[in-house]
Amino acid sequence: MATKSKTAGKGTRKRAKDEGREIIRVSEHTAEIVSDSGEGAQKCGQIFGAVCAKMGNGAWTVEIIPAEIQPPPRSKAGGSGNRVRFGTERITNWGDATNLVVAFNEQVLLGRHELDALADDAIILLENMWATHPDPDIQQQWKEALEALSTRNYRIIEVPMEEECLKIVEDPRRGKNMFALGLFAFIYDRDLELIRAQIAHQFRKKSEEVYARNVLLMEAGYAWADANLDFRIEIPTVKSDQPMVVMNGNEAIGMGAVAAGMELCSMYPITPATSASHYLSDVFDKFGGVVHQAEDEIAAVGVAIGASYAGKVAFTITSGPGLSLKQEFLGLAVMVEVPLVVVDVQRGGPSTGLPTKVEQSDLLAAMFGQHGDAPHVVLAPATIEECFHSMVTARRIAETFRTVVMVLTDANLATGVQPFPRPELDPRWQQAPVSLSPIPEGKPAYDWDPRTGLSSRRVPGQKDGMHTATGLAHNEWSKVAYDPESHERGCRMRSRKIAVLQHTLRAPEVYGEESGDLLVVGWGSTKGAIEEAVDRARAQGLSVSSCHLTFLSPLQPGLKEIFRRFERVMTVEINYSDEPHDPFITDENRRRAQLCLLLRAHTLVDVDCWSRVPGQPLRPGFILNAIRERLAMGVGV
Amino acid sequence: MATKSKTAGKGTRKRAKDEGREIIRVSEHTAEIVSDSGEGAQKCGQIFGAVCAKMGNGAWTVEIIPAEIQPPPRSKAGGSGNRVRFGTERITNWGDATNLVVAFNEQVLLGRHELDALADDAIILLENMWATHPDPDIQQQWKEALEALSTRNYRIIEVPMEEECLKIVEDPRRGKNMFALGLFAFIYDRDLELIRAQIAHQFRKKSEEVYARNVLLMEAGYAWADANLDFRIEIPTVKSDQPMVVMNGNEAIGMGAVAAGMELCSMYPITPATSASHYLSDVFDKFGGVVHQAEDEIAAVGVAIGASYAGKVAFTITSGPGLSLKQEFLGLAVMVEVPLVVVDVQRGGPSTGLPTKVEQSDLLAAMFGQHGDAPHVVLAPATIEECFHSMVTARRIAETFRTVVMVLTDANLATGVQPFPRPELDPRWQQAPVSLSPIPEGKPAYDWDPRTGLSSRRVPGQKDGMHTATGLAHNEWSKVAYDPESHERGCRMRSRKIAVLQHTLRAPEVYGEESGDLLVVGWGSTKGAIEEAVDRARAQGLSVSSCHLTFLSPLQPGLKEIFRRFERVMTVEINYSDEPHDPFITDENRRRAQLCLLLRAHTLVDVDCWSRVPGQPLRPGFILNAIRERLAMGVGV
Amino acid sequence: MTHYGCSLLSCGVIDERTFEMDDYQGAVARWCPGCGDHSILTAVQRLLEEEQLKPEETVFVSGIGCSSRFPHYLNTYGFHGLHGRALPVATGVKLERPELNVFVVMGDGDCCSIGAGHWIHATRYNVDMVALLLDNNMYGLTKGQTSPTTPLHFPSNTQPRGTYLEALNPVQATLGVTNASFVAQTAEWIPAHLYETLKAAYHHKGFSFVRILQRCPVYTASVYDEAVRKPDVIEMMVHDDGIYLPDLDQIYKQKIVHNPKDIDGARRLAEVTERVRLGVFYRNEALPRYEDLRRLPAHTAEERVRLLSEELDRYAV
Amino acid sequence: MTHYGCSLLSCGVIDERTFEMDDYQGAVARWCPGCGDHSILTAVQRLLEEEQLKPEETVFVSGIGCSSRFPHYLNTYGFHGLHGRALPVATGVKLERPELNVFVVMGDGDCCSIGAGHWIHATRYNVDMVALLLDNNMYGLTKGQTSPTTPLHFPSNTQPRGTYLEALNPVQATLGVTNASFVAQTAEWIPAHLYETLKAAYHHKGFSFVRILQRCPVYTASVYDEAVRKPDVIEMMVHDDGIYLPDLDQIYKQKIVHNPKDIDGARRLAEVTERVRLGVFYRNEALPRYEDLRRLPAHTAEERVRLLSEELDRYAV
Ligand SMILES: Cc1ncc(C[n+]2csc(CCOP(=O)(O)OP(=O)(O)O)c2C)c(N)n1
Ligand SMILES: Cc1ncc(C[n+]2csc(CCOP(=O)(O)OP(=O)(O)O)c2C)c(N)n1
Ligand code: SF4
Ligand code: SF4
Ligand SMILES: [Mg+2]
Ligand SMILES: [Mg+2]
Repeated sequence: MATKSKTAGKGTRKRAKDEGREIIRVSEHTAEIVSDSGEGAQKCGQIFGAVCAKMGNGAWTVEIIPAEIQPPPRSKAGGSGNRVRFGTERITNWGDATNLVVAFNEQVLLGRHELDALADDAIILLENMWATHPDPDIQQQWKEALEALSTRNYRIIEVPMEEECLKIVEDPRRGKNMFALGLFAFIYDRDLELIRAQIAHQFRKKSEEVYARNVLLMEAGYAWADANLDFRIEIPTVKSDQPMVVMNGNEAIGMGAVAAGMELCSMYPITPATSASHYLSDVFDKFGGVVHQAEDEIAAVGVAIGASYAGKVAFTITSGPGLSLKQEFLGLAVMVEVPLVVVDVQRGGPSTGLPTKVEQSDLLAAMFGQHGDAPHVVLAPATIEECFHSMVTARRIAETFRTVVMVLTDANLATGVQPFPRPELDPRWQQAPVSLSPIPEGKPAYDWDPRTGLSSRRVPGQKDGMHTATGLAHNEWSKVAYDPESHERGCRMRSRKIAVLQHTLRAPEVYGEESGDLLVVGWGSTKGAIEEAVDRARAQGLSVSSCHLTFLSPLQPGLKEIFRRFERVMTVEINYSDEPHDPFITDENRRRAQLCLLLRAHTLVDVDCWSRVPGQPLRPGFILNAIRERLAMGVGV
Repeated sequence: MATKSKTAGKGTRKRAKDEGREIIRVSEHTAEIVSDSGEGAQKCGQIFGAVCAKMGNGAWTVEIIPAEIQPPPRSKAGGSGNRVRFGTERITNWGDATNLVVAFNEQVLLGRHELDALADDAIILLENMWATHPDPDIQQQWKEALEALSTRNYRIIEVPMEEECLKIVEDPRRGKNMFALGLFAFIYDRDLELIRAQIAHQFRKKSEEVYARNVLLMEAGYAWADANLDFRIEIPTVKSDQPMVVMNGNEAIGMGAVAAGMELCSMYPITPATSASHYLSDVFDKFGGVVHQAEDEIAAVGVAIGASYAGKVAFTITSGPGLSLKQEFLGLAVMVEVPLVVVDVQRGGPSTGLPTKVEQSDLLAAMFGQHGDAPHVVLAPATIEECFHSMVTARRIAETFRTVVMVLTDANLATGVQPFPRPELDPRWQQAPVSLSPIPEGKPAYDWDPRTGLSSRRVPGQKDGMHTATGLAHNEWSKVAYDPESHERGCRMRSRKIAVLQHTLRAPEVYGEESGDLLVVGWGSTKGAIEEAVDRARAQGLSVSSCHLTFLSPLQPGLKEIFRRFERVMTVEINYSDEPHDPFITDENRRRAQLCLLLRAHTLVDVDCWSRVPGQPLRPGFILNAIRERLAMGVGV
Repeated sequence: MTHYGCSLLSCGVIDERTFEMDDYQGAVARWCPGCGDHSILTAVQRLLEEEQLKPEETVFVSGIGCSSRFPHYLNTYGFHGLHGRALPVATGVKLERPELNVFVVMGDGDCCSIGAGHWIHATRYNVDMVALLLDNNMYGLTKGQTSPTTPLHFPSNTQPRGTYLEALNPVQATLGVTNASFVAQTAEWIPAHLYETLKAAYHHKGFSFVRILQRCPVYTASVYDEAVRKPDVIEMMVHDDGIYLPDLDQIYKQKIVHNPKDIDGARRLAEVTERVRLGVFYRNEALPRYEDLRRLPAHTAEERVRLLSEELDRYAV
Repeated sequence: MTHYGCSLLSCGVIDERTFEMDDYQGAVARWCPGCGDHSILTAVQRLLEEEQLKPEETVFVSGIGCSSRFPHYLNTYGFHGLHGRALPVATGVKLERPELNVFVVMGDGDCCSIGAGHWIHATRYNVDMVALLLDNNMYGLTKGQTSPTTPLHFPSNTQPRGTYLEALNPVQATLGVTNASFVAQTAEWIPAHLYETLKAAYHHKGFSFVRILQRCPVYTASVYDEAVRKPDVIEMMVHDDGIYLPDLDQIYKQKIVHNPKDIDGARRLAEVTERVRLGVFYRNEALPRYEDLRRLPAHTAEERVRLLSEELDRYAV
């Protein structure tokens, strides 16, 4: 993409007030800001991303998160900030590399460079106070860093941010970010009114004075850029003809929970799930909803199950370690057929792993982590929009099928920001799940339809409905029953529901041609990157399509049918798999990616996988390489 | 078998003192005793089983466990006792049906009848006090029961047990069991000296007087039988030429733990795992070992991990619900590469399920239950003898590969009693896992061999070995490292070890011909029943073989190769699978048995499954039916 | 029992049903003969009848253990969940349906061992429910393993040469937790006292923790033996604001006046001595209840949609 | 530091090494500037040096949280495990290797919320180790959620309109647990008191629970503000058998004499007032330690094989 934007932009000029200034006109660009943590780069990026979206650009914002609680200043591992990829069309993923970066010191920049985050021809706006810093060590570091950076084709523009900000505030550590925002505003010709409104929103809990100062700083950045830069970058905006909203995936989960009529979010803090409950904590009581922070994850799911048993709409939200702790209770919910929605915002594992970073490695634990046979539903939204709607779907399935529905998102969706069509809300989503009408005589607690396994829900308060729900094997009266028939029937009824749900699902759509040399299969947050890779591959004449699965349990129908139409099938996932050519790895002992394993068992097709666990979203370019490699064409791009 | 034994026995006579008495001479027989719980039937069965084994019979004892804590007396669901299958040859499973039963009342007998536990021509020795009981309801129940029983070909012999026992003791509830033992002793012509010795062992914690009374009762039973029965049953015994021991699977696990040099068993009580720790609690301190009963399962595994980190040999033991709770810590152990042995004595699930009953439904939870990618080893002993040896193997693998080894047994192995060759003990199994020698300079905490992923262990006390083990992503120095390379390397090294282990494994043996129409694949406690079913099928001319897997993770090599040699492959398991012809079930949405799923993914062979969750071991006859069905021959036997 | 009137919780029609003991009877209790749980069940049924609690508006939540079979033996709603996890489930029920009567039944392993964390926190939340600890000093259902309340040196199957630790004192531990609002101790073999204690617990607005000394003839027959045989071992804590049953004076002569408002006194009395103290250690009606603190006005679906629409406006492009 | 002598634990050669502060320095501490954890780290390093603990025979076990990064910043053995689960791991270490010096570092969420059950039981086991609760009244690492010790009405990201519950009192809760043998409270901003408390904890034979009031300038800056600024808010509990630092008399004028043997007094003093009380609430050296109760003679491999062979005889056919 970098190359593409460059060629598209180079040499194009715009008239009017930009006389003499190079106007780089591109259909998309990736801009980022990176600073020490605590310098507010995240806020700048968030505002910038929102403004781009509001102006009518497609956009995808990802957070740049430092690896440590309090990384030392000016350290390569300490970079914090945001990366905003935006363009004229819809943007579905973070892309490959940054085209323009504002960096507050050369070390965090170096960190990004070493991570290979920057395009070869990236434009860099770099705070230059360090070059002349009184500390000779720092001067030396600056020199060495610039030397290291010179191995690439970057265009480095030094910016006296500190100096400029000092004209307005005493402590530029708390202002430089707005100055940088001004730089972006000028470079990308953003709507200043919108920016001011967004600053107001961002600091809505702060004083008027804070707002005014931040606007001043932003304007100073704008002015500096106007006076000093010989280029601007133009990315045409297209106002969407439908109303759009912009938010991150955790906000979408939270809002989706409200839209789905949820009444209780029972949770225990864990990154990267927590921010969804932060969001809900802020707004939920307006809707009569409660966020209950329990003493631990086990209690969190227990409280949700209690509430659901009592007839309310409850969910719990967590990440990997919390999922492990909840397994016993999840099995119970399946066993007593209490509807329950569980959101797992996946992060890097195993164990505490990479708490802030993306991974898709909880799939098998979500599916199989409960002892015994505990059939339930697992689904995975692929976009931020789907995060919202998945909560509505999850509730509906949980209640209709009286079972557990797990919604798997990940750190990429959780923190990524993207505009999407404003959801149309439906009051029916809000309906109370059950009435308190009396139970007719002779109706068992589980009035299983022997064909479908479905039964009607019953909650305390319903006259003549008294019974004791139990996690022990039980018969339809919910009486403990250890005889073979009762247990086998219970198992059968609980499992049958999954088959019935499967019959209501549609085959997934194939993205691209319906047949070909290679089908890439994915799930969850990788959709945008995979489809972009497929587009590029097809543009290169490769016969590649993709197919993205929303339901993981049950799997959607027709997969084998689809797979058969392709020479090869390969999953692309962010979880670990052995590389086929590594020492000791054979086709027989290779540990494959998680969806890959499921699909092999399900279809008996020799599904291959390409998976990585970098703690970052996958780049479309890398997926493209993998596609080429699998098509035995060597590595391209 | 029932039919066979009958024909074999009928009409055969033995001379000597049994003049005039029918001697039924058979190669094997299944005898059981069933009573209300609290009447000591279990003790009787245990003694009888042990005596059979000691006399040189092959034997397999299973417990008959009532479904409730305190079932009401004389209830069909309340039967408690033991079933002993024994014969001239080795006995590997509980068989199909009981040939001779001693029942303390007609209701528990009726329960067994309704469970289809008795052979059509079973001989029944039934306490007859109820026929004339003062309570007319009871008389009525007796009549109805005998009527129900008359639908089968049983031979019912009424025995005045109460009356006879009253001659010796005041409360026959505490003595009838020994009287029954005397009945068995006479019928099967058991060695009375051995019986007396076994009674002494059983009551070793009680007084001499208790022993004497019990012997008297036993002798009374013997005498009654001698005076009143017109038959005896002869099952030739063959003294083994190698020394044998007899015990149940949980004792074997406990003794195996001692043999393996374990120093700590850290546990929380849970059926059916607890009796292993009861056994260890009794003996472990003789060996310097400690059973630590922790406050919960999480603490139990945490203490074991702490001890192992500190250089000791520790294991934890649990059943399904406990496994679910331990998942988070298991992932940590994998991540920090602390050796750990985990025994899961499986029971019926999901949730609290069937606490006392057999199931093999924790396989997938054991394999995949930890969030993130946590590669580790899973193995499953198939016999009681293997329970013993698996602990030695598990320790060795855990330490060599610095990983978690799960040993999956089940309630069938745990409580089943079987003689097996006395293990030859090896002092090397007892060796301390690590020395406290200083760590050479420059040696990282994880000195991973980049090819194998193996590294050397390090424990507190080793000079210059200081480092902090962490569940966060880390580099070889055990420093927290969130960069893509470190994390990917960590994942790779942990996974590679599994591939390396796989290279050391042998392909499983095929039982029967190396190729044919059907291969039955099993794991764990079903081995004996499967092989017996295969033997019978082959005897009927069917081209069937079987293959039993000890390692589930990694799977042993050569499976695909083996499967290819058979027309069909089918697993037989005690966990839930959808029946192919049930409503809504299609080949696509069918939820298959757990090993079946793994094997399909692993081999891409269309492995089928026949699985049941009756809470009981599988009967060879039913497996045989399934085999015939799969071979499209309809149901036989 | 006769069924009249309307069963909906809030339809305004007067419910004229009256309930008798039998109306609360569920399945036949399957505890061992002589098990103290039987008398607790009876006392609870008496309470339900006396208070005329509607079976459909009453929920018994339990964990796993002999004692946790309790709900099955009642004809109310019941939730027989996971070992150690009764309290979170009950909290969820009451938090969202404060109009229900919630009782929790736990064993000593259930509550004090695997459930200890929830016990501490449920005490803190002070949700209005009655929490019964059926303390037989042993793991009953799993057939005799040491529990936190097993007396020192008492043998079990996991500690056959006797336990290693002094028994945990559940009353003292509860009294140590901020927000503890009702803590009492009673014994199942003194039905009158048991009943009065349950009644006081039920009437307390908040989390009422009652430790019930419970005999298990199978595994811990000897533990409460002396206390059962020798009434002088028992010291009744009496107070007008607590429990005082003059009828018992004849048998239980050891008495001490203790005002349940006095927390220091409560903690002193809770210390273990040769005496077994029964009565209310502590009661504080003034402490807020979590479900009240979290109560919010209800909204119609339409209101919620409107509010959410406003919320979406904030995120509009 | 110079390396002399033999490093094996028991080889009898005299170890002539002397250790300086630097010898205990691990990775550079990465807490926020002004974070109270820094001073705790310093005090701990001072203790290690003062006591000349061998780095290789010292193990720091922690959970997950800002505070739980502690072991990484020391040059001893460390185990940075799971959130809430430090105590079981430490118990495993000490139970099997009683010769090691074991320290546990926990946050308030870690210890009092998710780890509450283990906390209660570790107190009961009374394994000889030092357990530090670094109490910043908040979840730090996860960026500001309510913890059990968050003051009432103090806002957090999960309870933005203030917490609902009175803060849990970790000292009182610990004092409620049978076998509690050492309970103290100190503040990281009074280094001398912090140090003395750590030292007393280290020298206590048993489970030494120390709650350290710890400032978190990021999330709870205001909580200890008053106590830091106004020394009169602090009341020093002094005793010859506890902690008494005459040097501090000038600043901390509020004093109360409290004998750490007095459990009733300890519980009274532990009640929350406007005063923040520092010092040793309770100490009892007489309570048995679990690892001692479980200590057994060692056996050679051959002995074990012989004994097992005898055991097999019992099962011989
Ligand atoms: C997670 C889990 N761990 C362990 C068990 C096994 N278990 C069932 S009941 C019980 C203890 C019972 O003791 P207690 O709580 O005192 O109740 P009691 O039976 O004595 O009434 C245990 C350990 C279980 N069911 N689930
Ligand atoms: C099982 C599990 N649940 C939740 C988390 C997320 N988490 C990490 S640290 C933490 C709390 C930190 O607070 P505290 O224990 O008070 O320590 P502090 O950071 O304040 O020092 C939480 C909830 C986790 N890592 N693991
Ligand atoms: S084992 Fe004990 S507690 Fe359980 S039912 Fe029997 S007597 Fe009661
Ligand atoms: S967030 Fe608070 S507790 Fe954590 S390091 Fe920063 S100041 Fe310390
Ligand atoms: Mg108990
Ligand atoms: Mg904290």
